[in-house]
Amino acid sequence: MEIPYVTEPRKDTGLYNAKVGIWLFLASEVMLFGGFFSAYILLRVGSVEGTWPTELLNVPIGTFNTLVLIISSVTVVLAWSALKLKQFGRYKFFQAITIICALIFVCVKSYEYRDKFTHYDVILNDGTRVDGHLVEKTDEYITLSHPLSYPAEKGIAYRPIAIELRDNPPADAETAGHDGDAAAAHPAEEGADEHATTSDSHGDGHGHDLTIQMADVKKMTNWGPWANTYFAIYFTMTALHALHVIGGALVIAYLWGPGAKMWKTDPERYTNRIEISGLFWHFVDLVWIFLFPVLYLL
Amino acid sequence: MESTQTHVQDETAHDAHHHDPGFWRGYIFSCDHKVIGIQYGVTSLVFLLFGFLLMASMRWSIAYPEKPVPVVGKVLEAVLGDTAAGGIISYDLYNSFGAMHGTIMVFLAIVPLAFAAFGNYVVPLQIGAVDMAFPRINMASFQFYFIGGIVMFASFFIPGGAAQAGWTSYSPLASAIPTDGQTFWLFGMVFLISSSLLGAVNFIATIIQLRAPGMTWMRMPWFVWVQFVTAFLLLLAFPPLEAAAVMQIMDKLAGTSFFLPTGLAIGGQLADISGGGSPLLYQHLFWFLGHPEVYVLILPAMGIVAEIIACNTRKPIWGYKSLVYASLAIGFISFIVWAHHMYLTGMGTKISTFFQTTTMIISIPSVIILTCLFISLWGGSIRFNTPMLFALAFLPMFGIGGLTGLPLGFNFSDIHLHDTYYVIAHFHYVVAPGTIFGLLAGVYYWYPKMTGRFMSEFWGRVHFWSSFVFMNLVFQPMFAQGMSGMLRRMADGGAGYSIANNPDAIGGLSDKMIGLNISISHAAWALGLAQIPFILNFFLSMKYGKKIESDNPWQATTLEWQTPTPPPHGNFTSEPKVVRGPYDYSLPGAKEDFVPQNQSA
Amino acid sequence: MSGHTPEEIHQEVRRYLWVFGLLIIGTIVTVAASYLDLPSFAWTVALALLIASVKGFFVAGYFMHLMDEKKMVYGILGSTVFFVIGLMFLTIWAMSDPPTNTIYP
Amino acid sequence: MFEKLLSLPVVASEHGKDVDAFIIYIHWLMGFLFVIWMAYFLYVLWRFRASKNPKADHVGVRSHASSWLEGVVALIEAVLLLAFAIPMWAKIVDQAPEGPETNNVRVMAQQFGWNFMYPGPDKTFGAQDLEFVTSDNKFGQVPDDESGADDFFTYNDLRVPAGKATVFQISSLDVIHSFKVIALRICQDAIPGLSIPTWATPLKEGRYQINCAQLCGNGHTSMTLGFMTVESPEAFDAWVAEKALTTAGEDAGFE
Ligand code: HEA
Ligand code: HEA
Ligand code: CUA
Ligand SMILES: [Cu+2]
Repeated sequence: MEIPYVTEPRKDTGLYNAKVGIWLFLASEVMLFGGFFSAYILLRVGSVEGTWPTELLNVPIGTFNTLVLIISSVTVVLAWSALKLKQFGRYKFFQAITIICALIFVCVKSYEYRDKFTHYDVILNDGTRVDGHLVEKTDEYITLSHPLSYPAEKGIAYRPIAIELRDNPPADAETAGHDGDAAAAHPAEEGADEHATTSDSHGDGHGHDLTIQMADVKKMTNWGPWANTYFAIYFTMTALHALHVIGGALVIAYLWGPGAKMWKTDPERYTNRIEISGLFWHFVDLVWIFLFPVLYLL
Repeated sequence: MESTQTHVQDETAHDAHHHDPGFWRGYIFSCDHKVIGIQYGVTSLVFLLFGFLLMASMRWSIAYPEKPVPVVGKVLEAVLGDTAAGGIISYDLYNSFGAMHGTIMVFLAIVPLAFAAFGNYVVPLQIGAVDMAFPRINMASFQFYFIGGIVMFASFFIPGGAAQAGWTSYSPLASAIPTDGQTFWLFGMVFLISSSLLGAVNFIATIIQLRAPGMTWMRMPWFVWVQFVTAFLLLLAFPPLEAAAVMQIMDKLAGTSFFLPTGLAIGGQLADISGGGSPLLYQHLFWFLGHPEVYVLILPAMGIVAEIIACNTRKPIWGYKSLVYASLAIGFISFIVWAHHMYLTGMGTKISTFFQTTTMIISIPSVIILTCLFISLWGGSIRFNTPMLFALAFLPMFGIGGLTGLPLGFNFSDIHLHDTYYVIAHFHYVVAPGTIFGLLAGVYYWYPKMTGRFMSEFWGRVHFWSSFVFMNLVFQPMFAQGMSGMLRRMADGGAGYSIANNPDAIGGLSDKMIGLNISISHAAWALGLAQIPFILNFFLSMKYGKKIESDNPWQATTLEWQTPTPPPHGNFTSEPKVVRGPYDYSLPGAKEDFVPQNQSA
Repeated sequence: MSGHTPEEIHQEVRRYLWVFGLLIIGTIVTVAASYLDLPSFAWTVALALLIASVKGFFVAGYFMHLMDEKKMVYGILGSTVFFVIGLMFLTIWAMSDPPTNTIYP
Repeated sequence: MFEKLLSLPVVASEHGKDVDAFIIYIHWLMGFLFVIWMAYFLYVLWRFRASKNPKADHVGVRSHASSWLEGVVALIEAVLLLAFAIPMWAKIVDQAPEGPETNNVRVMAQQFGWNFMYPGPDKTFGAQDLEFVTSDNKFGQVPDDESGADDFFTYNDLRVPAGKATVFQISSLDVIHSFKVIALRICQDAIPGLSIPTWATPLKEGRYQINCAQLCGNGHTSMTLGFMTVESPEAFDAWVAEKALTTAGEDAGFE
């Protein structure tokens, strides 16, 4: 005997097996991300007033990636309806776009990651803070490009060690630097600059590299997950999401390539598979729709 | 329904290449739910034994702290090295064993046995399905479980040994202990959780989609219902723990501070971490799973007990509908009681009122279930065979365990009882003489279905009575110990807090309480010996057991007994058509005292 | 999915494109809204989540066909939503209720 | 009689008596349920054994007495909840005493011992800040803070006056511990990053064991050196005065 309802729906539920399966699986995924979102809310609400960093991510890039995912989502449904209309070529075309979108998304995401990992945040012995992109790092000194200071009224939006700065109000850019010359900080380049440029008033331009002697450095960290709980949750959630993107893309690519043989033998079932993988894909999109404002905009 | 013709064709086509799947495809990488069920069953029984052995060593340390373990100590030293130097169980090793006893018993022994093994073998048969809805996912589920088990097992042999932060694995301790065993534990858990998720999806889809014609929801055996609820608990409660595990992995490996607060100091120095995390967050995520998990442990056992009681009283289960609704209610409410494990983490009145109220509410469906099972006995014609003995013993044992949950459930009395041996006794009464008895009953009951032979009735009785006596000798005294203030997770069994140790201090443990440790330990080892008849019986009966005379040796009504023994691939020779409820025993006017579900009169 | 006849499918496809347009607009609005100067941070959060929920509704409702799905699926998702809300709400409530919250009183 | 049967240990605080009473009420309920169920159970097993009752009755029990029983259980639980557990908990959690008559101690658990901080004769704690936390200054006492001048510290040696309420502010440096004094019937987890109050009024003078009730590492079993001494108020005040003179200003470096 064969397992029934693999392709045709069962009468009383109106569903075929895999459809039930995928929805159950998505239900557990909802709980998984629900756990992370709870953690996010909790850590954020529980954080000391004013220490939760905001606006450190690049909004245009994030928006771009959001659009990429939305496009891929619509091509998935279009591909499925093409199959329903028995237009295999159209299906192939749309699903190819989906896969390309997935690739773009992952590439952009890894660019963003790299950008954060090379972003260093340095606290000097006198309490001054400087951050910028790593140019060079040796045992004696560290060189940062596009060094950045936060406009005073925004305060220091985050603290690598929460207690570190309790008694050190954010250093004004003028007084920054320990021997006065090198550390004059400069306006933002990426990330924070969306809002910052207007309020920024010092510095005469970009591209100055800043070299700091290690002897002056009290504490130094890059913007990895260890930098603060914001980055911790940012990296964890987006990495998990990216894994879902990769997983989904692999399945879709498999069905597009070698798995497409089934179209000849059992088109109904093949179409169902596309629907199932599509449901997963939309879910991944859905998660991003929430992740984007929560991590990038708020 | 498609035309029957295709089915017939399929069948022959199938027979052709399923005739001899060979050893690997047939037993190791099989997709057949029955084989997977047996794989789960054997693996989890082995882990049950292993969990017991860990505990047996711990009980030595509790009874005779810092004395070398006779015989076994040499082995431990040879295998584990310094932590067992001189054959003495060090505190580190005790903590490893404690954490792993809990983990292995819960996640590697009882859940796989109760849910995956019995569920896999019995559920598709009972609903008249040919297999699980997704056989290959089913196989993957077992493989994940197996890998998870190996990861957990391997962690004993790495430097530093296995996890030492208890089965609850609270942060920051989990991040602070020096062994990598914790990392193994976390990765092992990720595998086990994934395995359970796959299993849960499969079970629910199977029960929703593959019920045979006529098998309406209210005609399902109650066992299927509880497996259904259990699957939902696993499906929805495990993912938050997976999230917690991932975050704890990040804390350990990526230097994040999800669960590490600002100002954390290790060895007096402020730790070099970003801080800003919350240790309580971990506890919430853990117990969000933790509480539903305990119902995962108990519901399948209750289901088995109900099946056996119905069959061996020769009358229907009393209040089938109440049972169904009570189990659904337990499932729902179990998600909102979790913080009763956290009363003493500093809870205000409002929130603890909420949680203790829900805790009291959830005890009502348990009372209903137990009441229904008790009342089912009335008017029966009770056969006292081995499965029935275990099933009957389940009732008062679960009763004791459940009732002692009440003083824990009220926050005010929990102040005194929290983290004492009273808690240990409470939950062991539900999981050990409770669940384990239920599961053993199931083993004795379905063994003939799996092998075509009975297990020895005589040795079954020996096993039952000795287990029953020793179980109670182990756990009953723990209530007294806990009440008098003995704390759990003490490698020396509380000797450090005894009057003997601090003669001038008030409130120490009396010699009598400390002395009980020794008798408990002896009872625990005897309990282990009492399993030898079972293990022998289990293996020898496959060859020498009494052959069954019919496919329905217990004269039961449910569908698993209406197939050949053991059931062939595809389970049924012809598709069963269900025409009645699950427990039509002693139906007035029927020829025999049982009417199978697919028989019209 | 309502039906399988070619016309119905064509109609579906048109609907997908509409939804696609709405989602794009939604994204732009989300970003734009984050630049608005709202009276308080709570408003910003509420607005952002509102827009995200609307977008989510469209994805789930139309791309995932939840608008006319079978009862069983609603049942599964309904209980899931209940539990996620329980998880979030109760944890947050519990964490905001302890007698003291800071490290030094 | 029930105390003995339950082997409840000595109780030495006001609310501790309530805890015990409450535990006893619940056990009455449990015992009652257990006994009637067991009686019923054994009777049924005997009466309906197959040899005596070869033919089972398809319907079984026809009455609905069981619903009543379930209702009664629910009712009793509700009473226990509303009349005892909730108000009593509210009392110990929300109504921590304040004012000059209350004694205050801060507790900082660490692996594997207890640090205590006393406000000294002026009854006010000095400022504390995480920034100053070192292995010599576990409480992060801010140097040069005036009200902190007479604060002093002890390790594993907790003293409180008898007959007066003492509020403990419980926290931890490293991992979670749990501050438990069995005879006072208090227990509170010590959680790093949080400071959580609990309080009790000890009644009997004497030396009490402080237990760590939460697995806190491999030294958990041996974290048994903390003691709490309940003294007469006079003796306590004298001790505080002396301590403030001799050790205040010194850092809390122990071990
Ligand atoms: C299968 C497992 C299982 C089950 C079913 C239960 C059931 C219950 N548990 Fe238990 N519990 C655990 C497993 C379980 N528990 C574990 C493992 C822990 C410890 C975890 C750890 O910290 O490591 C724990 C800990 C635990 C605590 C935390 C204690 C602490 O740490 O301080 C609490 C507190 O509320 C609690 C309460 C309850 C309650 C109210 C029930 C109720 O659901 C019980 C309802 C049942 C009844 C009320 C019985 C009804 C029966 C009758 C009325 C008939 C009587 C008949 C006869 C006696 C013949 N449990
Ligand atoms: C399902 C869960 C489960 C089960 C079944 C058990 C079973 C037992 N447990 Fe355990 N236990 C826990 C879960 C469980 N435990 C947990 C979660 C903890 C807390 C851990 C922590 O603190 O973090 C704990 C802690 C714990 C402690 C306290 C340790 C401490 O706090 O320091 C003790 C002490 O006596 C103990 C004893 C026992 C005993 C005597 C049994 C006995 O009942 C064992 C009976 C089993 C057998 C006798 C084996 C039978 C074997 C077979 C039938 C094999 C057949 C094999 C084949 C056919 C191949 N357990
Ligand atoms: Cu400190 Cu246990
Ligand atoms: Cu619980």
